[in-house]
Amino acid sequence: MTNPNNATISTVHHAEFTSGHALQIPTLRILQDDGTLYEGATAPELDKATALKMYQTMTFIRVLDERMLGAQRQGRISFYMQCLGEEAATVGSAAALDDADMIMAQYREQGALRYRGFTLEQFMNQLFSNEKDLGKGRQMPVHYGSNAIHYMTISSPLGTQIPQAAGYAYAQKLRGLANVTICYFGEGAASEGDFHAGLNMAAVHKAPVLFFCRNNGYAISTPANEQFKGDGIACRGVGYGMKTIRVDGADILAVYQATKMAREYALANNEPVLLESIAYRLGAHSSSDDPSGYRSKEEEELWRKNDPVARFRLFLLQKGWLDDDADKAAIEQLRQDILEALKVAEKVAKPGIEHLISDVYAEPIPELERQLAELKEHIRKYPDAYPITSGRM
Amino acid sequence: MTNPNNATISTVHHAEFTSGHALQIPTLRILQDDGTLYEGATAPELDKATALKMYQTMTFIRVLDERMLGAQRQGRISFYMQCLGEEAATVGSAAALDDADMIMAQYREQGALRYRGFTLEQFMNQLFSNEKDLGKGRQMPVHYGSNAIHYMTISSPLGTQIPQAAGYAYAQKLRGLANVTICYFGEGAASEGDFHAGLNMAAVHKAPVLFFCRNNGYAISTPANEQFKGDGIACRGVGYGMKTIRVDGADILAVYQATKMAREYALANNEPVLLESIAYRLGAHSSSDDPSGYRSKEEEELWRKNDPVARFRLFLLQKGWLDDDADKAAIEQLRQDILEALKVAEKVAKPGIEHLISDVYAEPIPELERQLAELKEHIRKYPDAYPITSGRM
Amino acid sequence: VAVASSLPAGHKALASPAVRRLARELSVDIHRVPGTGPKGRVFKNDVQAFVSGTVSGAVAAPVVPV
Amino acid sequence: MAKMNMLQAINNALDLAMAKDDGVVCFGEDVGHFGGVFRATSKLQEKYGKARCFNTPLTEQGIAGFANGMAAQGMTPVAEIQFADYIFPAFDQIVNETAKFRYRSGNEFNVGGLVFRTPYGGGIAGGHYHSQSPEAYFAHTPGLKIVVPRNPHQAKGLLLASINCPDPVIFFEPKKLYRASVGEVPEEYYELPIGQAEVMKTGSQVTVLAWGAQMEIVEKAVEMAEAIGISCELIDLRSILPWDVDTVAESVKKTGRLVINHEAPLTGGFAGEIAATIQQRCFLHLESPILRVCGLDTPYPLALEKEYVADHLKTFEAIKASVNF
Amino acid sequence: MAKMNMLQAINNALDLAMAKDDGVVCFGEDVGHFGGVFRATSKLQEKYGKARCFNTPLTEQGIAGFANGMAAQGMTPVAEIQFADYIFPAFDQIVNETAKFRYRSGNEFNVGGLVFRTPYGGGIAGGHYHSQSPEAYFAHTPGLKIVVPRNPHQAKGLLLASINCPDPVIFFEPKKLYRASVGEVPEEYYELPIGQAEVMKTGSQVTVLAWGAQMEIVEKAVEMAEAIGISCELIDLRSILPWDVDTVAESVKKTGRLVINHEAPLTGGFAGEIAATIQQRCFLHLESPILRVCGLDTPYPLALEKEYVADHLKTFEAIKASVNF
Ligand SMILES: Cc1ncc(C[n+]2csc(CCOP(=O)(O)OP(=O)(O)O)c2C)c(N)n1
Ligand SMILES: Cc1ncc(C[n+]2csc(CCOP(=O)(O)OP(=O)(O)O)c2C)c(N)n1
Ligand SMILES: [Mg+2]
Ligand SMILES: [Mg+2]
Ligand SMILES: [Mg+2]
Repeated sequence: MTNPNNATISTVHHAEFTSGHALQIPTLRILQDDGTLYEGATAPELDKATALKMYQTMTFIRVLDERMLGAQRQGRISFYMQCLGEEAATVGSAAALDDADMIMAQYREQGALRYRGFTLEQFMNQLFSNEKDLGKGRQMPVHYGSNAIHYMTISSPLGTQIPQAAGYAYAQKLRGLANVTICYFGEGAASEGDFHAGLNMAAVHKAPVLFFCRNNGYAISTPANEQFKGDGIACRGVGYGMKTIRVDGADILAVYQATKMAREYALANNEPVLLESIAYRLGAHSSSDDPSGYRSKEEEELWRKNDPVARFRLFLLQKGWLDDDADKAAIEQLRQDILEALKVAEKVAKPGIEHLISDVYAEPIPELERQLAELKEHIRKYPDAYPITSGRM
Repeated sequence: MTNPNNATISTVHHAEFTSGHALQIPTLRILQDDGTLYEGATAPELDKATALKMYQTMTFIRVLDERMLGAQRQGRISFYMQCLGEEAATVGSAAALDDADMIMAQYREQGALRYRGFTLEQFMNQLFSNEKDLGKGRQMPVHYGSNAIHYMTISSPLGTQIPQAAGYAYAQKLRGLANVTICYFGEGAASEGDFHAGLNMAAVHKAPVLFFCRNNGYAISTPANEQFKGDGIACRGVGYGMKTIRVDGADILAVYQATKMAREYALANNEPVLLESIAYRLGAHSSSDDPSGYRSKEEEELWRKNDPVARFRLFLLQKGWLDDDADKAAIEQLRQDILEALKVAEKVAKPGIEHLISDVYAEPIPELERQLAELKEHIRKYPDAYPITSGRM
Repeated sequence: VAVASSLPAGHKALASPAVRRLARELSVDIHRVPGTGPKGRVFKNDVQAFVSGTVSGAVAAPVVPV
Repeated sequence: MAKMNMLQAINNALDLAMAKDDGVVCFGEDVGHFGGVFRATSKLQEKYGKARCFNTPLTEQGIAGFANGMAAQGMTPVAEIQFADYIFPAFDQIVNETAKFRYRSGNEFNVGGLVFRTPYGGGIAGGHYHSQSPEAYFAHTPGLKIVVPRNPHQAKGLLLASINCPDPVIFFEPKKLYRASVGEVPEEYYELPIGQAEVMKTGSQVTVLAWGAQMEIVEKAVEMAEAIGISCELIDLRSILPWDVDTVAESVKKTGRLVINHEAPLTGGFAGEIAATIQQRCFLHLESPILRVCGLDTPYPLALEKEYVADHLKTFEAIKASVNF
Repeated sequence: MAKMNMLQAINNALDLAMAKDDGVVCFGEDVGHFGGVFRATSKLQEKYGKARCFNTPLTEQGIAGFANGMAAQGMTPVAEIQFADYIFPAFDQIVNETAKFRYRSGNEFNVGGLVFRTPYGGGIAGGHYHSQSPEAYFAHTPGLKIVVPRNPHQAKGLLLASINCPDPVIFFEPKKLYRASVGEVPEEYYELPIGQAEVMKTGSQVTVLAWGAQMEIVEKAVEMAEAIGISCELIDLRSILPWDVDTVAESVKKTGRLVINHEAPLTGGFAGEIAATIQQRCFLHLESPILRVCGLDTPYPLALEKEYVADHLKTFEAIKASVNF
């Protein structure tokens, strides 16, 4: 490509379309449903400790999701989102990273967050938006974030983190850090203009980002075939001149392998890589959603068999790295722990009234000080109407 | 593609990237610089009248551009944009359309506009934003538009017409019209989020749009290789599952042929097609720009040889459809006509003061009526300060 | 009732626009009206009192129409 | 007449509009088969087909651009933005394109048929990305009309008028009231006027002005004020752009006082425009400063929503302060 | 001291900021080698390398998103939006992301280092897509700071303060003055305060308030008013968010009158916010209604720009009307 148009210069003299499906990208699969490897596949190098950490992270999330969806049903938290069916995608990719790599997630990546070490208490404090929440109780449940573990606080507007990841990774490169940024998003969010902007800018400015698309078949009720007409999301990589790989997102070994390879490449070459995880959003979109309005139980059942946790469990059992009984006991213990932590967190006070105006700016501007003073005066007049704050002023 | 993820289901067991340049799209070329066809190429069917209309449109634009840039230099108009080097791209594509197909252009497509029959007077009235301008003198020079000839009024914000074209074409389809929409944009504008949105929506909703990207190597000073890293713009078609074709944009036969084929396909299948024209923006970006600050004279000289008008002229001469002397005389006449028309248009009055508030809404809202009345009163107080309107109120 | 004297020229009244309107209607220069409110705020009563002559010098200052 | 909640009234309006005119097309994220995440477009795909009621890809700028294009062709797109908080990616298409389409072309083209429907506002524990009231962001944009209904009856009549309007309209739906607000709604087609405020209750001492979901709240405050002997005139603005200056000014000329309430943050909110205009129009009638009761100048909070919002108590206090000034 | 025009002052500020701190990075469309279409970033790529001063692809939402990401990492991006008219595709990234970054994370992350520079305003025969003054669109957004300089000296000091500010700043540059405004500018590093208005001239009868390119225009009007014996106090607001209520209120308490001028259309413009606040703060001091002299409620026109704009004559008339009310 040496012409100013930055395009191929080969010539044809007969008009013919390039097909919209000229490029078909295969899916990397390593681990089978029964816990054995595909013929011809080799497992990535993975020591026992890491493998177990990956597994335990998956089960943690599985149990947490189950419990917290229950808590939502009981009215104890206002909202919840599971990652059922996509545990391998988020845990497997996170495990392939360095702890100081930045994670910019969409909202369904609690697997990556937990892998980084977000504690049960931290989960609970966020979910109950209490005063111990790192985010000061400002966002809806599941909008986690932690500077200490390099997990960017979730922002609900979809796709916005994609160009941000390009900028973040570019800054990492400029700083001379040996770290990449991973940016997760759904196949729905990949329709946003920010997707286009982010991938293109990362490619042009050579930013070491791993764009990790979780194609899980649905964006709320919208099926992927009403979301795009191309071959998944992976086929877009070529549009940005970007190396791309597609993996079975329910196969933690494939995800781990691909992400590791992508990270190495990105870091060595200061280039972004596009990864597409093919999995299925087994649960509802969120606690506010009921999928029976838009997809069949049969479809769900079919995919329920494709369980990423069960698959990896079988692998570990066969390898002798996991003990069946001990695992079952650990999961039971986890259930207890979560229940305990939940009971503690829901009793922790809400953030103080000063946090209504803090963090809008580095320091409150005068108008905000004025508004807070006025508000406090008002609350003093009607203490009963503002029970959460009136007692603590 | 039968899985819910709407993606290829073939499998590999060994991790390997798909290259960012896995897809390389060749360029359709039919007409050589010397006016003969490439070996193995066949000229599209084109009757003499059409061929001459195409040629005359190109020369018209060439002369108009030259004259009006001059007029801008003399301070007679405030701004101008040439399409030097891209006449074949815009004229060749317009010639392949039906007169009732909608044209949604960026701003450098005066070739298509003229081909549709925009008159010299109409050009001039717009350029002088006088009261005869169809656009009521509201936009900068070159922001043409005409409902009668199905040429959507230009909007300066880049890329905005791309999703609009998808919607327009979708409406054409719903209305049962046998027409398509053609949407022109630069390789620079193709970086906007609206590009992504527009192409994806057109593909998903099966709208008969021809997305015609004029890749001319530059977006103002930004060269294409700082604009994207993929293989031109054409390689993005596969990302949208869209048929795509790349043409030599200085070769009017190739452009005509490709557009004709694309139009037929789009109409027959209710599908969008992506076309990429590879040419070179021979002039400055606009009258406000001086390219010597960002590219070499040598590069420009190299491309100046690649003249789309000269090339087609030779073809027509060789075919015996054009008479050298008559053509030269016609061009001389055109110069005169333009000068005359310019002199007329610059003397036409500016739009009346009522047009300050008309067309903001279908009918002026009360607040606008109030503001206009107040303004008129003010002007009556200071007639000398508002000479354009005070005498005509 | 103590009779206050009208305020010197150059003093600026504290008054709501509605009170200012009343003063205008009664051809009173509001700035000369002593106010009984906090910080000397002029109320409608003050304007009326001013006009009804309970304030010395009140009638001395008719406002000339402009 | 039938009892409907606001969603049913909106759904009914869309149904009537689609039945009446082939050119009316509804789309947006999850709007098709599923009927929208709030179910405002429920059953419309079933009834009018996939071509006229459909899901779009997840791109608000695309939705708005697509709508602009359809409307330019002469159709009547009714596009849904799933939450008003997510209308900002479409800001350029709306503010630079929709609003200027007719003007810039000298009326060669227009997008007059277009309606953007979008649920706005707080009170649903949604935090700052599911609670915003962005009407003021658009109110600075000549070429747009902006409408906010307060109940099902208003919603239906105003939505039908918006769809029938020759200018593009942003129709903000108070999502807090979607199911909570229930009322009698005529089953047949009817329109309510755009650009006209409604005096809901006359009074003599203070004018209280709001719109949308806040109407319920200010009504409560007005009740409290009346109970202690303050006579209030209550106005629902209904249209933000154009807004009904005459009705408000007439009221304030009578009462001499004005309290404006809105959900959005104070600074730059639309109450500022109203206060600025009314202090000029009614200057000599003002007995006390125009007061604004609004959200704080922060993003919409999650944990302390009660404290943040422009509630009935704050409004009641403002009414008292206005009258006792 | 050196004579500089506004572009030179801005270029000089960027140069000093980049020299002082490695973390300062300038980018935007055509910003690199070419130095920007107005040449504000001239020579910076040469001096600091392509990594710290570069062209971006043509995507404002991408530029803003990229800037957010860099700033979140701790760097100090100074991103240029080529024309303020083209800032709207970045609206979501700015209003939903930049502005809420610190708040939503409970201060775990912030984009405090970020500056968006963008040329705004009319008077250059640019029509409605090269003349807009969109400050009010952003002023409704807690979390942002908004600054508008009136001359080269102010531009340099305010830009350096913006770059050094721990909050994200939108820096609107009056492009009409880029080359037209020339003045003495200190060559060394200095900052001027954000959030503080400047009283440029004291007076007793009426306060006249504006910002940016309008300062020249209102100065002219003030001269005319003084010539007929009206004593004016002239204030440059300088910061739109936060704005300096105290300075303005103090002035209006003294003069009893206020005339506000801005380029943007009247309805929903920032003058509304100022008038609303000041009528409340200074209620009992007001001798006449606060007047707003603004653009008409239409897109910025091309052909009849003179008639449209908030010029010195309209301002002069408003000053007279204010004093003679
Ligand atoms: C800009 C924006 N538009 C709309 C929404 C509402 N919304 C939240 S999640 C969602 C679907 C996302 O689907 P996808 O990206 O595929 O992620 P998944 O939920 O499948 O993990 C939508 C439409 C939003 N949060 N942001
Ligand atoms: C949204 C937007 N951003 C920036 C601009 C300023 N601008 C006008 S033309 C141009 C370059 C366009 O390049 P390209 O799309 O390649 O078209 P070409 O000029 O080469 O025909 C730019 C940046 C604009 N008009 N709109
Ligand atoms: Mg999904
Ligand atoms: Mg456009
Ligand atoms: Mg170009």
